[in-house]
Amino acid sequence: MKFPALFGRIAFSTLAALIGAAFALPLLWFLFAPFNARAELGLAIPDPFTLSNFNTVFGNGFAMQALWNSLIQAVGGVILVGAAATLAAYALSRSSIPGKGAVTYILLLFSSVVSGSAAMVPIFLIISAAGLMDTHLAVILTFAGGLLPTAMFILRDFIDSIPKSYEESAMVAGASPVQAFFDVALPVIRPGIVVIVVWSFVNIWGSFLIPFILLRSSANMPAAVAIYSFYSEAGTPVVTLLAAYSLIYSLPVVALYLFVSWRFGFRFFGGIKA
Amino acid sequence: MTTEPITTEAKKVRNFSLLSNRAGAAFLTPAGLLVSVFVIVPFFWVIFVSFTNRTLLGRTALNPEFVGLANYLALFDPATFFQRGQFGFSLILTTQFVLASALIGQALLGLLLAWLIQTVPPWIKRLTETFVIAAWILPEVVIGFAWFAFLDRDAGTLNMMLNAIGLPSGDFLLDQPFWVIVVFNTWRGAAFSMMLFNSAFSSIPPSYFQAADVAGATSWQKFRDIAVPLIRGHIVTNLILITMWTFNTFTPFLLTNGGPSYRTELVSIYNYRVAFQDFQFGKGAAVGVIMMLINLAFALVYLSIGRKKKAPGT
Amino acid sequence: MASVAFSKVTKSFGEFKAVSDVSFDIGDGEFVCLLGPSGCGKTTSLRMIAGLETPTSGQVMIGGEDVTHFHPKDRNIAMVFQDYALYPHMNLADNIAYPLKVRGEAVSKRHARAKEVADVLKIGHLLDRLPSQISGGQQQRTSLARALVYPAQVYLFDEPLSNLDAKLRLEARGFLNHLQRDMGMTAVYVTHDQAEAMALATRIAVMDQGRIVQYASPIEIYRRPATTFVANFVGNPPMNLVEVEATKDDGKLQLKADGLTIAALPMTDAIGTALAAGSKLTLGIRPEHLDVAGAGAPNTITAPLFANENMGPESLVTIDRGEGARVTARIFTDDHIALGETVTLGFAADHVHLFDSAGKRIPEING
Amino acid sequence: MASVAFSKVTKSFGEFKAVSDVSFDIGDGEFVCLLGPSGCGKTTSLRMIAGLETPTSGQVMIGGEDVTHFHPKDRNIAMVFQDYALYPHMNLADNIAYPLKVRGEAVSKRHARAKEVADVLKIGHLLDRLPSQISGGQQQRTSLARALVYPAQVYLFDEPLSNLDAKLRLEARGFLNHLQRDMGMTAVYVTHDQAEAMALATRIAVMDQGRIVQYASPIEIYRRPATTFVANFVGNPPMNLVEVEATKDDGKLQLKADGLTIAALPMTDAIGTALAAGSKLTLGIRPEHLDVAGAGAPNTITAPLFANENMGPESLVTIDRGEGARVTARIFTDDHIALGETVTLGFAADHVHLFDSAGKRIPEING
Amino acid sequence: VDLDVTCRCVIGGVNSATAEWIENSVIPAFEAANPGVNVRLNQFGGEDAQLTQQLALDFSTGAGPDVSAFDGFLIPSFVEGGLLKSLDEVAGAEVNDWSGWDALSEGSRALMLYDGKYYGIPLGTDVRMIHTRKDILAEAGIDADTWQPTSWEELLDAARAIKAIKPDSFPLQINAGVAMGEATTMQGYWLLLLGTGESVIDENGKFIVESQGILDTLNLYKTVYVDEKLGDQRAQLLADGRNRSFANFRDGVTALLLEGDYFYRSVTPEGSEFAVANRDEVQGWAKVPAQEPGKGIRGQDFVTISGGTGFVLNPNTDSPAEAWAFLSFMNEPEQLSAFQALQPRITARTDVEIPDSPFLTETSQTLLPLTTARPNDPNYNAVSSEIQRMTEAVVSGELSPEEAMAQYKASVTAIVGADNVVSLL
Ligand SMILES: Nc1ncnc2c1ncn2[C@@H]1O[C@H](COP(=O)(O)OP(=O)(O)OP(=O)(O)O)[C@@H](O)[C@H]1O
Ligand SMILES: Nc1ncnc2c1ncn2[C@@H]1O[C@H](COP(=O)(O)OP(=O)(O)OP(=O)(O)O)[C@@H](O)[C@H]1O
Ligand SMILES: [Mg+2]
Ligand SMILES: [Mg+2]
Repeated sequence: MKFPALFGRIAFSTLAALIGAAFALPLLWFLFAPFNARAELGLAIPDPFTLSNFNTVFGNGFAMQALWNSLIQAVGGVILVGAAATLAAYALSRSSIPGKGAVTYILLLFSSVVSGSAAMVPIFLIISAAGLMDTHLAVILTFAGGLLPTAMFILRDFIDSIPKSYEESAMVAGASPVQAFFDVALPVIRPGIVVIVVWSFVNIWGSFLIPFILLRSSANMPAAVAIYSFYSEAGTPVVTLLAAYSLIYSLPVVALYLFVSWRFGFRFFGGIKA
Repeated sequence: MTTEPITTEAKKVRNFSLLSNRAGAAFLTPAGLLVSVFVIVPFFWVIFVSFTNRTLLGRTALNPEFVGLANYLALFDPATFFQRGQFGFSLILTTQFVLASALIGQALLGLLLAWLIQTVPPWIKRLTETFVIAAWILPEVVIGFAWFAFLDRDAGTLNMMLNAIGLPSGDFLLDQPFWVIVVFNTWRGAAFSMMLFNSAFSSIPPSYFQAADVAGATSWQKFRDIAVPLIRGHIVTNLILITMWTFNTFTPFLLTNGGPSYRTELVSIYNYRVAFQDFQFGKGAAVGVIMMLINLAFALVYLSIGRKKKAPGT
Repeated sequence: MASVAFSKVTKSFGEFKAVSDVSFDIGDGEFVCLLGPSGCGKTTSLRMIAGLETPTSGQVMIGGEDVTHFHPKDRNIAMVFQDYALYPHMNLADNIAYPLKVRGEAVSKRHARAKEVADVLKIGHLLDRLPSQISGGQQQRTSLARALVYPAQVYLFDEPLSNLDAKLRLEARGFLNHLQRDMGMTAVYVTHDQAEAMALATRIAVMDQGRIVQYASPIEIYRRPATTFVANFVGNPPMNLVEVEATKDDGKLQLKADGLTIAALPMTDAIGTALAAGSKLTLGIRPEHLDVAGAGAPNTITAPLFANENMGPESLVTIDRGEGARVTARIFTDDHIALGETVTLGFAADHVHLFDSAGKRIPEING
Repeated sequence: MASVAFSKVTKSFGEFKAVSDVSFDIGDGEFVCLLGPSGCGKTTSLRMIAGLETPTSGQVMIGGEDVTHFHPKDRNIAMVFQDYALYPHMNLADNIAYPLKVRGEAVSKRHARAKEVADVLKIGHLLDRLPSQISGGQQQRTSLARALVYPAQVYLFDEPLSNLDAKLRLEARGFLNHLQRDMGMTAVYVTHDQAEAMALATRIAVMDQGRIVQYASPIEIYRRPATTFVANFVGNPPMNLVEVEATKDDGKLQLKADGLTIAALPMTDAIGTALAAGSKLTLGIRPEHLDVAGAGAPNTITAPLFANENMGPESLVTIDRGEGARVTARIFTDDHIALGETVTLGFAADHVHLFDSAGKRIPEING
Repeated sequence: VDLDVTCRCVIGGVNSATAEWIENSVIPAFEAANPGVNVRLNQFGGEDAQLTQQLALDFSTGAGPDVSAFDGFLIPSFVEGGLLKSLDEVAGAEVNDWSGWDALSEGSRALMLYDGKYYGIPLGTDVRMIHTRKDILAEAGIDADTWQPTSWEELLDAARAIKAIKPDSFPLQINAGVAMGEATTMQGYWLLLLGTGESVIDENGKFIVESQGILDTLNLYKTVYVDEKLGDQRAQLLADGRNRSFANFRDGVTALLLEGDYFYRSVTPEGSEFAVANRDEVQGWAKVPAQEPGKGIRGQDFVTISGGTGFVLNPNTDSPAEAWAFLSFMNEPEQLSAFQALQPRITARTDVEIPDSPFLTETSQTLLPLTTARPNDPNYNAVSSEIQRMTEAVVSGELSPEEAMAQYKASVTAIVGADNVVSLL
């Protein structure tokens, strides 16, 4: 009887570790290829080990500028999504505006159309009419609009799960609704906002289509677009450079995730349920 | 009470709420504007254009004509509906894809992972979580390429491993493209389900499981009888989101370009081809509208299942 | 400090009336407990005083001013929440000083004041901890400190002690009692624990289903409960209620029930009126007025023993008259009472309460 | 039914020892309460019996068998949780029958059995409700029913009544008392409410900081607390403890403290030994053994009044000897006691407890 | 005045030469010659089709670069959509006075011509041929230096000979399938179709949707990829197929590969990903034969096809004069020579030398006289996609040539209308 209990635990651990390993496998290649002078699609221990690919990539001004552009767009988008979603989700959770329940579901469905390529044209036309073509702002606004419905949906559930007595006690103590929001509600909602921030950062950082449609000059293009510069006219990838650039390009999201999970804990605190 | 309530005359009686309607409206404004401009307007534009023959190039680029339901009829033309490379074919493909990779793959694997990591030692939990989440957060161009290398017939990591244990190499992208994108999408998206279910499980008081332990339940019985029914709300939300995301996902394109010979041409890829390779915006818009209706149908089904099961006794 | 008054206040949630046509006055410096079972509308009433709910009809007055539609922040009240609602991201000092912060006090001044209050409440040494790092009792005192940090007109408490364990509850109760005598604050205190209400209140409002059924001093409520509901709610253990069949016999009142022997009682006008409405009366005897008696004593109830609990200085002896009708005696003795299968409990005639068939108290001759 | 024993059981969480080297025996059919303040290791001990925690060292025996490493499901125990742990998605019938379900019983059979148990507990008419649709007391009985539905060797209770309000708690306590007498079950019952422990237990194990400080019958613990800790923990309000300076004077024991007047006590050998270790003793008097006295009475404590709470049949009078040292008298009277600023409480010499400087009880001459 | 120029080229990327040329040579020189004009180069990093989308969207809203690189075959569809205007409409009649027009060969001038008007200046053109691995041919006992098939059968025979000694190899590569995109049409299907004496469009401008030529072409595909496995079927079906075909050539798996001169210029030079080791020794070329001698288009024995790119003016440019000045400036001989110094290629202008590239000199002299241009048809783009699908259906073995052609017929008819198709069966 002692053993079944132990066996169960070992079996669980083994299974979990195996699944984790299976998830890591497709990424192994990226740990090796960038350090190979001449990479194949195969997995090969770098021999000789070289950093020359990184030198080449760092020497590519366009590619480096693109990373910076990605950062501007992602950070700008995240701030806008975070702020607008927080305010809106708070209103949806705490005010008694009629019909607020259905709103998020409907928006969520609408956004499913708009996230497809079908809506790229109207978005282009809107940005163009607003005179925002080829600006970071265009990308930031468009992402904010597209990501907001889901962000609001997730965050509203999160706020619903937080006791109202926090704000109530603040108001009884003399705080105005705005004070109560900033002093009390906002810090308490923070773990939920963090989830939204990571989620939208990841989305913007990796997205190709929207910046591609809305930007023109190479000085504004983000890395998701720039990575294609390592393809030739016919699509010939320079595998080693591509791998090196991919690695650099991936680092910020990984770093953000690690930072956030270390600093705040990245999980959906009991939030999100229908 | 017998007295008339009319005594509270028409003076502006506002019921207290944490956020007054006016403040609520102000809070909703930024999001409302952004969503109106970038979601609602395009949404109606897409609906409108789906009734025209607008294209990007050629004669109908600037002067599209109203064609009524022609785009929809063309999509649902019974003569070609099920042919490869036609709408019906990708619709069925996508449905299978959603069932296999979202419902069975992501949701079940996410559920299993979330359940497993409740009990395993912290370092295994941390490590497994990190890999699963890495698959979710890395940029799609990057993982598209990683998988390409992973599945390469000649030197790919997967075949290397198969060979190492004495199995023959497989030409997965060519022979099993559908299952490749199913596995790929499962891999890519399981993290979301895992995190959601993880938080759902940790919101269940531990005493529920301990009570079952004491009552004599096995791990499976606890999972089936207690854990799953208690997180039904989370399951519904999760299914709505991942179904929608999977339905719209375009990432498999990076792996297969929708091929070989349309075997992985999901509706989103079909939509892309129609709109951006064939430049037929009208038809593409019609595809978009139908995709939304299908998403709507899924959402309603989930919600009604979620509600119905809660009903007895209420 | 200020008085508080409800005037014909009703609060409906949809169809459901959580509070029905309630009126009462709370004098300046009074400590009133709202007592009643779960769901009777206590919290709703309290929240209407705080301004966190708006009455459907009627007026709420504080200090003579109609504040029915005032925002909570404009009422100058202080409130202690059942779940404390301590802000998890602020340390105790900031939590306690928050009301001063929103009043625009300077940092140094408000922290000095927070320290002062915290010291009084014996949590001065914890000021830089987060709420998650202190015990339940300390959390309770922190939330109290936050309410006491600024001078409010009225102090509101929503079951502030119900999350504490017995010992801490007792201690905190003593503390509140002391505070009330010191400060002479106007307080409204919601609880469903009658002992708390008895110990703290200058007056108790017993509520049931959205209405106030009795509003009087603790002693009055203990001695002359207005209805069987109040009788059954107040007292620990509560008053024993025995349904009796009453007849007028020889100008005296005869009461009959299984296992009950009781001498005939003198008739009064009130009893006559009650009898006219129905002959089923309810006899009430508090447990502390029952004692183990010999089988032949005059006023007794006899039934099989159900439980016999000795608790140190006192014992509870419960007999079961069938169908869940139990009678408990509370006997002050620090020894175990040896009892047989069947037990007879005796009482004095002048400790008897009578309620009419609608459950309303029948006034005593001298009451 | 079976006996339970701990043999030198220790449970550490990291560095911290939640339970330290605890040994005890619980006889077949005994009802033992684990009593102690929050964090003293009660729940941890109980969970080791259940198998929900594994001891760091030592053995847990049930029915003479070493079950230290058995999985909970293999121990044949039943447990009632503090939060009841009723499954919100199952109706009462399914909740109660769940242990039978996992044992593979057929649906009809297990529902029949659930009905049987539920009827005994008077919740038979609620079987198709969900837990959220019944009251707290009914939930408590449901969780009890789930524990009773199958024959277990040992029944474990982790503060099962602490979520109930005072009235329901009393009722449920009476019910458990009755059940225990009927079934003669072996039970281990965790509580931090001393009244509950006193009322229910055949023996009480008082725990402090992971150790058992006294393991004896309720009366014994009430009458002869082994340490000041036990004295202070048992009794409501707890025993008053007064630090005194002791001197041997004329073959008698003289005790001195501010506001205290007490006649000299006879010396015993035990007192002599205690005095050898230090002259600071602790005098203990239970609140119910104190009464308001005239200023000139022989054995008294005098200090300013701190609180005067009347609670119906009894009053608590608390005086404050300074620096938080308070003395409470529990006086059985149903009237408010009028008191001045300063109050004198009197006691009888034979109700006095004495503890040595380490807090250990000094046995009475006749004890 | 600010001018924006866009090309599908990125410095440090694979089309670095063009970008470097514009950035380091053309712009400084032009700015020096035209004080007050600032020129900015947008380096476009995406795919061809993506640049097409961008330009179409931009031109439709009056935005976009003043001068842009442009693929000639797109001109008709842009013009029909009202998205492009002829050069003289944009910049005035003086455009026609430019000295450079005379230096353009007839064939290359046609690249940017539609309805008798110039829409841009062609930069260069290309030709298609069979690239050979002489070492492999030699192994199979074929004299690589003189080998020149004169019919499809001879081409197949050479492939069979190699397959016989190297059963694991895929000696012949003729592009097919969707993933290869336009390379399927231009480097594969059409090149073969011309060998049957047909083209995609007949002399009346109607699309041929049924013909023996189509069937023969598809059957050749079937022979190569399905029946005899002379070609690498996977490379036609997988998303990165074109790279695989290049790698096959590099690794000697493929000995005969139908591609443009671009393959020599950009794919196999030393230092690139698909560099062929010892290239001067082992890489050769041969003309693409007609199905039978004399059966090719216009009765030719050998066939080839040319496309070309150039630069166009934005119809809505704010500074048409400067834009035109820049466009013509970059097409003056000095600038084109500067480009040749960076990367030799076949220029549109006859007065610019191809320096030091025997391969380009030889092939252009041999093949340009034989070449055929893509048709000027606004629907070409969409039909080309259908061609890719048709070939894919055949090489994957899913459909027979007849079935594939039937589907092609239905799709093309749906695109261009029944009036604009013709059946030759
Ligand atoms: N926002 C609301 N919407 C609908 N019903 C409500 C709302 N708030 C309270 N109620 C209902 O009003 C009634 C009174 O609620 P209230 O919270 O005042 O009870 P209470 O006396 O404080 O009970 P408890 O002791 O359980 O806290 C309850 O039946 C409750 O269900
Ligand atoms: N899993 C754990 N990890 C670390 N420490 C623990 C764990 N479980 C309990 N403890 C610690 O062990 C000590 C004893 O805990 P236990 O739960 O047994 O107390 P208890 O007597 O039941 O208290 P309470 O009356 O508050 O329930 C506490 O200090 C607690 O913080
Ligand atoms: Mg309440
Ligand atoms: Mg505990």
